[in-house]
Amino acid sequence: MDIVESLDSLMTDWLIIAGTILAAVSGVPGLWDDRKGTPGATSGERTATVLLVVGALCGIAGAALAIARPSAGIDLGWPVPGGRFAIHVDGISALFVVQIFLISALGSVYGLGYWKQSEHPRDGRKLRLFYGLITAGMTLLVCARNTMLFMAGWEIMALAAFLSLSAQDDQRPVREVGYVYMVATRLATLCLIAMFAVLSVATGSFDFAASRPITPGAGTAILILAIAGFGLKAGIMPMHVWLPGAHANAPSHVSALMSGVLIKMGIYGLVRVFSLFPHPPLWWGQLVLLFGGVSGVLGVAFAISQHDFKRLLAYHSVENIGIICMGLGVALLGRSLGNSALVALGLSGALLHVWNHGLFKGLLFLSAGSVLHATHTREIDELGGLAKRMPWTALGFLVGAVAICGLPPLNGFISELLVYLGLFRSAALPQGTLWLTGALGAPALALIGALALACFVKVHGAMFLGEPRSERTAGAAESSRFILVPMAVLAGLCFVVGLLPWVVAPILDRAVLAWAPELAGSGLRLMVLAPLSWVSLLGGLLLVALLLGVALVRRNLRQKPAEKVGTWDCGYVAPGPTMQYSSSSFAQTLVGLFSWALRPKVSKPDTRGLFPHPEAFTSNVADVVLDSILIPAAELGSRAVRWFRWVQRGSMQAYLLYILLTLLVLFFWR
Amino acid sequence: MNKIHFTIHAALLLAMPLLLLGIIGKTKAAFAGRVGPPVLQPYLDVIKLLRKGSVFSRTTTWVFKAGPVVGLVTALFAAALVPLGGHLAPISFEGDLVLFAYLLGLGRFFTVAAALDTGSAFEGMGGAREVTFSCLTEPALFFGLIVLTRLSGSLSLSTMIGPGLGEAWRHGGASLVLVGFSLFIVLLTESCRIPVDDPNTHLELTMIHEVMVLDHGGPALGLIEYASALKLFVLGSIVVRIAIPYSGNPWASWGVFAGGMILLAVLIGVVESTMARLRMAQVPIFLLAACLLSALGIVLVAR
Amino acid sequence: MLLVQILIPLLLGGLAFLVRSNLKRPWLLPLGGAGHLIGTCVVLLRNAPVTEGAWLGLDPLNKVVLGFLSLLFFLCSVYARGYLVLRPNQPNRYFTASLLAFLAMLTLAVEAQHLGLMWVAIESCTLSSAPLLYFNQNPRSLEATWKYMLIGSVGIALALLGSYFLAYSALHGGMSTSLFFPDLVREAPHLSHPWLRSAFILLFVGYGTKMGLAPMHSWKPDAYGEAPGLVGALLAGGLTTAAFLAILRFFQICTAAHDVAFARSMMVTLGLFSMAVAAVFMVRQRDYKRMLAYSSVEHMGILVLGIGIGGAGIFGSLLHLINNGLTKGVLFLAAANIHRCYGSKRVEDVSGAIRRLPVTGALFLAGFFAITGSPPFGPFFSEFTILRAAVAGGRFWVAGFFLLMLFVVFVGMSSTVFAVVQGEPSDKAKASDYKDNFFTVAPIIVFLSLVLLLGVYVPPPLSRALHAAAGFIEMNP
Amino acid sequence: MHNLIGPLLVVVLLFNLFLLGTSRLQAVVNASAAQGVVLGILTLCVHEGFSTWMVLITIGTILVKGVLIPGMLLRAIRDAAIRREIEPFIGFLPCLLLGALGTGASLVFARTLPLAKEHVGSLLVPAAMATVWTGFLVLTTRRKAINQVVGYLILENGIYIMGLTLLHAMPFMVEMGVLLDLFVGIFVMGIILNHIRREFSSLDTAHLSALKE
Repeated sequence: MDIVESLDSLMTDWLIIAGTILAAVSGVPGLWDDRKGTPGATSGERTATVLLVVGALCGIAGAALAIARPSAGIDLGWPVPGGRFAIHVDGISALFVVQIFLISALGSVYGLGYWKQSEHPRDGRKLRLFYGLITAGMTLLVCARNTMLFMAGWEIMALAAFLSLSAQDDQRPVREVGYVYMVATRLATLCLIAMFAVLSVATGSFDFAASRPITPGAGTAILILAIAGFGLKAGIMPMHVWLPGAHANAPSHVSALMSGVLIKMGIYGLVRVFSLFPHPPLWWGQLVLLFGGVSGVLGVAFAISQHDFKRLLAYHSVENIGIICMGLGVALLGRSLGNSALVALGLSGALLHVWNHGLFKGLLFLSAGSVLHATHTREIDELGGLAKRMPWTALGFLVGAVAICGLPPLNGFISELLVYLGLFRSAALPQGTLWLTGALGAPALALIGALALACFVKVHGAMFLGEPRSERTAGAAESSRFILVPMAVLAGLCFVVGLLPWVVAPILDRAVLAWAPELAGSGLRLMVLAPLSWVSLLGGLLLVALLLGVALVRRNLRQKPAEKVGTWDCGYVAPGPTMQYSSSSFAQTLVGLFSWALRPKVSKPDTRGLFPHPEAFTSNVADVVLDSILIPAAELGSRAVRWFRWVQRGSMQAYLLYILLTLLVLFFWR
Repeated sequence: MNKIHFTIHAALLLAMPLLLLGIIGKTKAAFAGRVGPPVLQPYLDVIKLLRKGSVFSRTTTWVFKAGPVVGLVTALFAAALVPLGGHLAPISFEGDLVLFAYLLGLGRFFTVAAALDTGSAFEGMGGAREVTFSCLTEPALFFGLIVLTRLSGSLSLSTMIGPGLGEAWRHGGASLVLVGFSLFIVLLTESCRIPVDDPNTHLELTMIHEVMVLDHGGPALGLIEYASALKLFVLGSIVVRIAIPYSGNPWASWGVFAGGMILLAVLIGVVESTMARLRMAQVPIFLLAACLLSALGIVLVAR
Repeated sequence: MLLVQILIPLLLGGLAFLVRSNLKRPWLLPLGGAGHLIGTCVVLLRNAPVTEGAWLGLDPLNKVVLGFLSLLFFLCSVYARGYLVLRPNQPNRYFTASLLAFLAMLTLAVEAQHLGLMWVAIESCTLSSAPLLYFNQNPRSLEATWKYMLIGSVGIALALLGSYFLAYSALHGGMSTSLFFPDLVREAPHLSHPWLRSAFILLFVGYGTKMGLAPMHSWKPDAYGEAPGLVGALLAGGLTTAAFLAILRFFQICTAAHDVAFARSMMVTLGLFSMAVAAVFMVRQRDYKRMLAYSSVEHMGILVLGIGIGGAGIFGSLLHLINNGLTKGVLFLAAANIHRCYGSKRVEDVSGAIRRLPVTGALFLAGFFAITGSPPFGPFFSEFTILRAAVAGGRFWVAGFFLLMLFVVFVGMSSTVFAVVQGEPSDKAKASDYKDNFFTVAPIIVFLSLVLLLGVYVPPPLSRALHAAAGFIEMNP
Repeated sequence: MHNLIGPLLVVVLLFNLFLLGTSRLQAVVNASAAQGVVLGILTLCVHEGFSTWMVLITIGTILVKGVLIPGMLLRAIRDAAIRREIEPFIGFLPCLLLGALGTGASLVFARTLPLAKEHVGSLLVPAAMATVWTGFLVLTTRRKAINQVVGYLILENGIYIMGLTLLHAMPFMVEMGVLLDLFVGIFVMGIILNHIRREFSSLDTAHLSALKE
């Protein structure tokens, strides 16, 4: 029995490692593909997908084993300074591993239809190579127990993501967002390097383990650096600056991977680092909760004002990261107070939302990509009526939209429910004024939910319902099955998690125990803490009731066939597609309500007089942090810096003078 | 015993919502010095609609047909979660309040989507207003729920506004008054009443809910009418319960509840008759006031 | 044996004058490089200790440096063959001979166990590198050579003055007047401290000029900008290393004399200052070869910073010496290929390198990521070690400033590198007949593989050697 | 012989000031040559006793510093047909003042360093410092390339003087100073200067400032 068990736990790690390696090399065979490409899929494309899918199956199998029983871990020497090849898959890591491999494999299949070698002869091979490397880097980092190994995985992921998102580097906007991404990710890396330096000095080891208690000073430094570093990657407002542009301009399956999985690596990092602090100060949780609330509300507010549907989805990532951070904040509060229910609810909510966001945001980006592939435009106001032309894509997007709004009976509701429960429970806490944190958090989350609903009703309606608003939309056709099947899988999973939440509860329990081992004795289980069986039951009933209702309507319609007419439109004689309510007008009031943060640039038409000229109303919202603060500041900085350039003036006499002055200064200093 | 109460609960859900509409209509007629339609007129209207045939726009898809169904089903489920008159709701568990709010959200999603499906500017406009204003009512509702949680220590609606509410009035009365007011505003907004919306206006540009369903007719419109009456009933039941926290004899409490609901309908009628509709731009301010009222409720509880 | 290693390149350099064919002569370079590399392997394996009173000898410190330099030169010499063949019309007699002489003098400087001999050798390195800089024989390269020579000479003169001061400090201490390093270290506790300090200032400024520490760096952008890329690689990886080795030797003497605090703070200050100056000049740098020169200034700063911080920083610094040298090899050689193809080193004229030259472009990009300290490339680990040493020493401001500068440098450098690498190549570049070939690409690939290797696997012998060297400098064997 | 050291060093210092104050290139080169000759004699004076080695060094110093390099510079001046340093970065008078100031400062500075007993009271160290300072001044203030070379020569004369303090103890050090002269003299001055003249037909460093940011 012992042998079997140890074999089993060994398998866990090696399965995941095998998956990682397969993912890493998946793009390599395709490098020798013919550049021109044949009309069908090349062998390289197929190989890449097959390798990645097989790797993903290995990895998911390994993670499943790890959830059943924690892995034995691998600990090999790694002769670089501070390095050990230490891999261990605990409940938290397993959760992330599953998500990484799932979305990545589906994205790879999607790529067969979306980014065909024959359509992208110049960058197809490159993209597939780096796509695999992103996957491998992420797996490595979530399994790493050594901080140096973590950094290696982190940077492989970051660089490979840069190279894949700038696949079409001949386009100027792609280059620009690539640069912003790279600068942001480097800042994150530097913060993390600093954090790990402090951590390793504080604990005396390079591992993710608090072998000795961390002093409060070091703890504060670690918290600030972790929020800065991981927050930059996760896209916590106001460190989200790279995210909208990058997600919008990357190929859609890369966007799905980045938004669905990659930014969660920041969350993973936060979770992992926080796990090292058994007694964090109270303000940590409040701070994280505050960051979460701000990201959530402002993220969705920015999303509503966007005209580019991929950019809109990107801002929703900021929002969802906010929700995840709120959960994390509740968990931290719970840990400070020793309140295990809060810890369990908050962390489970956060982690489940990580999963859910991967599912529905992946689905949304894939659907968006399908639309982009068919219409070649990202402008929402050029679309419309696609539900008739691309019914499956429309359905996929609808499922994603309902899920991301956190509506029952889909998965988004479950994780938001857990976070809500955590917030409500903390609002019921007896301590002083601490409960106010939760009391403000819950309405904030409600606001986020309502705003998200407004946004997704709008974008779904404007893209898929009504009449086409432009020529290219009118001619769109449904995408190939390579594109549709991954979407169907994700949509199905949204339903599974939403309807059968008790399946994931034990997985979350294990993750919570891995995070806060002190809960081991308390016997708290998520099934007890949260009404998951009720939700499951009601969700099922709701679904049945809806289907029943639809069936009744259909029967009724069969009996009394409906008359087909034009839209009534209050008696207009010839309502045209351009008269439809556009997404900009739909959002106008809300953008106005949030204009204090969004700072929209509005040009109002001047329609005075008897015969006004044709005018157009436009409203544009740039990213306030990036475009109004950071870029001008960088501009100023670079001008200031260039002022110093006169020292290198080409005159040798000046150069020699510098040497002389250095000597004099040093002699005086002596 | 519970079975009987649940049956009463279900019966009230079927019978009472449309009655409230009738009472509101009667009250308004009385204020206008008219006789007005009979109190049961809304029932007749809905039955008439259900018997009619359907007319669909060529622009629409299945979403348009699904909208009314989803709206009604979600309203029914939400209604099953709400305790009426202090009695245990048929479905209640810790955290049902979130499900309650989000079920209404799901209904809203599909109602608005169905409106957008017609491709008409008017319906899009109505949808935009609906979701915009709900962004403000939602936090108000949750502020109120937080106050109730804080007072009752529970996360289930049946406990929060259950038998213990009377006790809560004793030490959190001020907060409850504020929350009651706030929820009343939420109620007026969500069920498209003056001063936010006017269900009887003839100008599409000023409508919210009614303009969304302009293209719906026949059975679909019947479902919508019933669903919105149900929503009024459900939200109203919370307001009534907060206002009249009677829990003595279980049978008497049913009577008190029903009487309270009728009073509420009369009150709404009075409000509708005596107030003017707000300009659209002022509605957010009105709703913000609701948020602030319930937030103030939190502050008072904190004290 | 050590002498032979110096003589072989010298002889081959002499031979360069005899070979007539401009195309065959470059073969002498890989030959010399290979011979030198073999010689290095032999002497490293023999592991002979320094004998008393020997002018040449291998101690833990210069063993590391010698091995690294030999490898660097060999790879550059292979590249040089490919490069010179591409330019058949440019006479390369002096170039070849000087390159081999440069190798000989560099080896001498590294192996020297005598203060005077080392100084002479470094001076000779400077002199023999002048024809290398002037290879293109145009006004710009002439100006660069002139500046390099004059500033370098002033630096080396200061180093001589410093050597006199050090000798005087020994004289004043009344000690034996031997200027052999082992003797100096042994007698160090008796050295006169005021003289020692002054000597260290002069030596630091003098050799720091050769190393290119700010503000004595001003020759660097000109020299690296105008010289062929391979010369840049050799100067940035070779000559600066020799100068750094010299500084390390004097640092060791200061440590032995128990008067090192001042030297340390000086090194930290100038190290950070170099980084800052480099950062200033790398923001919006329009000339990618000058950018590399400033990057070299930055990394020289990191090297002395690591030494100044002490502790694990010394190990980090030595590791960084190797990492930086190898990565500079990647960058300079790749930049040279790009320069060859596009005929310009201005960013305005160069774009889409990765499309026009897929291998070189990719290597340039990878080299950029490596030099800016991306894990899993080697420089990350050395920089992290230095950072951690700063944190462990409680020098949080130093650590913070270090990171800030790394960030600014990254921001500046990346905009230049991305502009070169990304985008659509110009028509002129498309028409250029330059193509990547084995000799111009293989050395770069080897360089990059080594950099990557040092990031994923520091061979234990190397690690031991570095630890030994660090211990040697810190005087705790 | 020892008595002569002081006066000779004073002569060296005077030459320093002369170099700082004059604009005629020929005079500058001549003065540096003369300084080199004085240094040669100084070597002989510092050394106690008489040895062939010393004489050889003396002769070598005089030849290199007093004849060879100045000769080359004079030829370059003739070829380039330039006579004067017209506009130095700092005027001649301020330069002189700075030179004098530096000489004073060197005296003070030398006090802070403990001297070996045989050098106590000797001017060698301050004179060395002052000459180095002068060299730097010439290097940083003059525009003509020739003048910069002269500045470098002076700088290095100062170092030579410093080397004289070690003449007894470590004779090898002094040879090194001469070596430096030889190498740099031949390379920098001979070849590069020639190239510069051919390339720019001028020896003004203004032409040599194309490489800048």
